[in-house]
Amino acid sequence: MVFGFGGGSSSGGSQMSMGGGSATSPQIEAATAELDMITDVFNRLVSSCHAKCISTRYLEPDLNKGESVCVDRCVSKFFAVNAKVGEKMQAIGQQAGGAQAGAGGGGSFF
Amino acid sequence: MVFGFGGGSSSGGSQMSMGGGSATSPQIEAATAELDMITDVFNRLVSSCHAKCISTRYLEPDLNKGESVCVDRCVSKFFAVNAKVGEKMQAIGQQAGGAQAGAGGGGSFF
Amino acid sequence: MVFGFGGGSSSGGSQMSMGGGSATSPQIEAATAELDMITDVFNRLVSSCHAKCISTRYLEPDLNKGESVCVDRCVSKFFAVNAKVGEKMQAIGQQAGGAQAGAGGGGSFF
Amino acid sequence: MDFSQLSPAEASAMEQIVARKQMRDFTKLYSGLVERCFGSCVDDFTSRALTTREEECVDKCTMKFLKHSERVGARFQEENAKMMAQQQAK
Amino acid sequence: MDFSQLSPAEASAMEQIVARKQMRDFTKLYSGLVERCFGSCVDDFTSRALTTREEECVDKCTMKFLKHSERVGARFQEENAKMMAQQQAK
Amino acid sequence: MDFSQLSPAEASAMEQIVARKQMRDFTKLYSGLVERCFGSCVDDFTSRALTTREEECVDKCTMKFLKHSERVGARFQEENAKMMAQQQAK
Repeated sequence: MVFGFGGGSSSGGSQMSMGGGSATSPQIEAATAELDMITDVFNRLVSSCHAKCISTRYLEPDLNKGESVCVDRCVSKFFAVNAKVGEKMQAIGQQAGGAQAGAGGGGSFF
Repeated sequence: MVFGFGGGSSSGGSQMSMGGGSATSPQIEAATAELDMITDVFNRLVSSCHAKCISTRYLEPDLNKGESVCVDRCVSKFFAVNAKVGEKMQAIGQQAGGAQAGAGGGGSFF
Repeated sequence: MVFGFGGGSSSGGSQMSMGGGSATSPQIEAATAELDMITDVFNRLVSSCHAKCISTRYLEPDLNKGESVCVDRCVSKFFAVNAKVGEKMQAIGQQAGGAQAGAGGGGSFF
Repeated sequence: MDFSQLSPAEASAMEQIVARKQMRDFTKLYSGLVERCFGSCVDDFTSRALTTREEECVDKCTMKFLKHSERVGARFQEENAKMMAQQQAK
Repeated sequence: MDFSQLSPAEASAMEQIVARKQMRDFTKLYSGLVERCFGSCVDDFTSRALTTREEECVDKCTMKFLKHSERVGARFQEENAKMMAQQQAK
Repeated sequence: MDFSQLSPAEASAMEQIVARKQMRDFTKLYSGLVERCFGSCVDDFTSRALTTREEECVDKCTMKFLKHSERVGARFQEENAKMMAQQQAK
């Protein structure tokens, strides 16, 4: 596990192996899912910190001092939020007996 | 058909079976396409109604009364808009003899 | 090559053939990747020029004169920006000896 | 979803597809939630750690979003059922 | 697109990929349009039903978006053709 | 990524998946960058050509975004390594 979320990742892994898959092994599927997740998080991180830290007046091609410092702290804070959301969802998941309570995004209406 | 759009869904279905597909049957493809559509619509619904109804000041962890009522009406109105857009596009499609007139998003430049 | 980017497309092509792929040929993969890229660019173009040119007051169902002229120029300018970004990235890529320096979006942390 | 028109083999393949999709959707829900609550709650970059106010905001933002999407899901199913009943009545 | 460098079998596989993609793109166009027109036209949540003003706005929003994307598509093809001609002239 | 739990055949399949994904991600980075810099830099539609000011803005916007995402990538790896170390210490 490269990107150690609170537990979403590992619980997801076990859910994945349920799926089986014909051509691809569960291991490949899990690794692909993890890769997709990391990329998704990274892209959101890049765009969130750009919105918070980078002036869109574009006066110079380099990050200035203030922007650089802001980006560093922004990444730390984003990881902290990520951990906080992960804990919260894990707590809810345990309350609900492992069910993805109100997970939305597809889980709730099939 | 779980999600009964004006006609986009069924006309799409017939287009799908054209594709054939080697490993997957047309039935599976149609069901997968429908599933993707429902999820896509649902995600847009969640984020649209969040933008319209939920205060981002986050004073409490629960939906307050005003937010709850707003969400209920928001979902109804979103379905109404969905139906209206579907009718409109079906009307245009019939005018154009079934062609996806100005469909954009890929249809127009291949 | 239908959509002639500065060079991202062709360098991508060579990278693709590295991948090989079991069921699909490198040619199919390259064509699919190109198709995905064109669609992605087109969708961003549609939404960018809508944001720049179309009034959201929706007084009439047709594009008015001002909107039509704006859309035409908007597409030209978008292509010009596309070319400029492509040149810039190609120049950076050559400096870095072909490596996707700071490409983000996945390239940098595997 | 109604898979009654599928053969048993197809239904089983479809179940796998649904399971994989749910996994992917859950992942997106998760990262989307992080992005949303980060965007709404964090605006102070004078330190690396979250302030108490930011932490509380993230907690409430997470809970509220989950309750919101649960409620939207319930209404979605009702409206969908209504729509199907109307279509079959035609 | 130009599939001349593909074998007949590949061209046929590619046609299927394009057809499936068009289907997916159409779906996204559709739901994106609903989202866009809902966002621009609906702001009154004192009732469950659309007001007349909202309905008219949705109609115009839909028509205008389709005409917009049709025009963008036409200009896109022209600019693309121009770009290819320039590249071949080099 | 750590593919040590995969068999050699799986690791090779995974490498292909990663390569294809990088290609797709690069494409998205590219078009996202065009969209972003177009949105921030271009606002004058009195002519078809970019003004000098717009061109300079696009150049700086491109460079700044690449440097930004490079820096985010470096910090991301550090934070990720820190997080893994914490998890293994438990």
